[in-house]
Amino acid sequence: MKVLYFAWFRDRIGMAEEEIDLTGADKLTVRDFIHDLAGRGDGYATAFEDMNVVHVALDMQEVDHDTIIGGASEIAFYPPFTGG
Amino acid sequence: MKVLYFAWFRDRIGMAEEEIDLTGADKLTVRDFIHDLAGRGDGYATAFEDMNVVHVALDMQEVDHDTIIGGASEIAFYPPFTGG
Amino acid sequence: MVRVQTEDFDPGAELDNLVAARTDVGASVSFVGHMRARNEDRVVETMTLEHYPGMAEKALSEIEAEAHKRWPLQASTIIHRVGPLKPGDRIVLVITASAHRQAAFEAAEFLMDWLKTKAPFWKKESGPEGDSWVSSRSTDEDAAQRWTASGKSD
Amino acid sequence: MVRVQTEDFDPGAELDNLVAARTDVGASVSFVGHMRARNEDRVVETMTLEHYPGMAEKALSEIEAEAHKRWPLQASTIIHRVGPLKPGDRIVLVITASAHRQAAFEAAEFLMDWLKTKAPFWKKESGPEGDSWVSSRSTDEDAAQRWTASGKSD
Repeated sequence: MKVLYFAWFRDRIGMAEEEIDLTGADKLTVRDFIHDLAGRGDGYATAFEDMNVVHVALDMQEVDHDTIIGGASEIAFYPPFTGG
Repeated sequence: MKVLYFAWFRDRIGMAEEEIDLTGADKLTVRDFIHDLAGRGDGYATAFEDMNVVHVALDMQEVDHDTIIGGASEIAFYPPFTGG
Repeated sequence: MVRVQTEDFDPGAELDNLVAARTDVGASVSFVGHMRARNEDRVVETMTLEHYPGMAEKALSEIEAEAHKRWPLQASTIIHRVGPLKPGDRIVLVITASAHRQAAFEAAEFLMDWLKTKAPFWKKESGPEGDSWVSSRSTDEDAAQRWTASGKSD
Repeated sequence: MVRVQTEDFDPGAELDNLVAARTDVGASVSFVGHMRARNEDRVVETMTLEHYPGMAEKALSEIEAEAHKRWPLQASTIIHRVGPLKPGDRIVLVITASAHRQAAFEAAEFLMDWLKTKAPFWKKESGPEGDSWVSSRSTDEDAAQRWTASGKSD
């Protein structure tokens, strides 16, 4: 699955996107996946330390942390929007 | 005093402005003056038949019918505003 | 800045004039009133805007000053055309500039509401059924009223 | 019409594009967001707008469609710039066109409120004290909330 990081997620993790092989995505929630990611290193841990500001989109549709990843081909992590 | 007529006041009275000599303006209300004008002919009578839509400005300041004309040098009659 | 004129105006150029070389404006709202070919069920071929010269400019300046008293505006523009207009023509322009969008939006709405009910302009419509002076609308009165007493701005 | 672009836009030309050759538009509201040299107490030399390509356009189109569902709009435009911007630069443009002014004003406010909270754009400010990502504002959340449930539009 393609994993995208925006704004300070990208800064902290140190890359804009990566490819991660997911197994059991039909049972894995966004929250489970965040826990897996947070264990990948210091940058990830810092990026995901405050779950209140971790926003997630599956295939460009915003979802909450309880959503099952399922067949999504792209997941994106980003802080609250500040455009306009 | 310079008397101005706008919109359908001008159409009904048949002129945009006229000069009228006022005596006793320090005691004359706008309402009194309207009654005088209404007696000047059919056009005037038609223009002033519905007092609810007779709006008045003295020296470019909107006033109500009870206002004393006093030292004003210009009086204007017009219907409700419809600009914008 | 307030202007009453027969010529057309350029909304983009007026906005540029207002905000050019400023770096304290965060939001601008430009309202343009356009002439429609139909008003309610009437076909309108020409609309003629009449005004009371002198009082019109004075009323617009007072309305503009009132907006600046109520909202933190950095600048504003009011332009009202007079004379004969055709469908599609621009009639009126209001621009408000502020640090934040809420003030800009509210002040622009306020300017339009008050301009419609407190500035000496009158519209005459001409169409296939002849000429007629436009009646004032109670909805415009209601819109103007909301800015007094317990209005939205409080 | 929705666009995300690095280039500047011309508010007057965009308004012309929207209303040209139409005679059913009576009111247009154009909102422009401008970059300020100061945000709260910080000096900002450069503001960099980042977006999620694809999702940004999708979100803006959905927000625009929602506005057309809620108000009788004849046309609308949303343009959001991305990339580095300098003080005074234009950031975002929203135009709404309707027969009457109330729909145009409300829809423009709605588009800005939702765009700020529901479209994937992020601002980074750079100044003498370094770079920092702009925090979301609770006032923007509140502004967006008023359009749901018992909002102003009901």
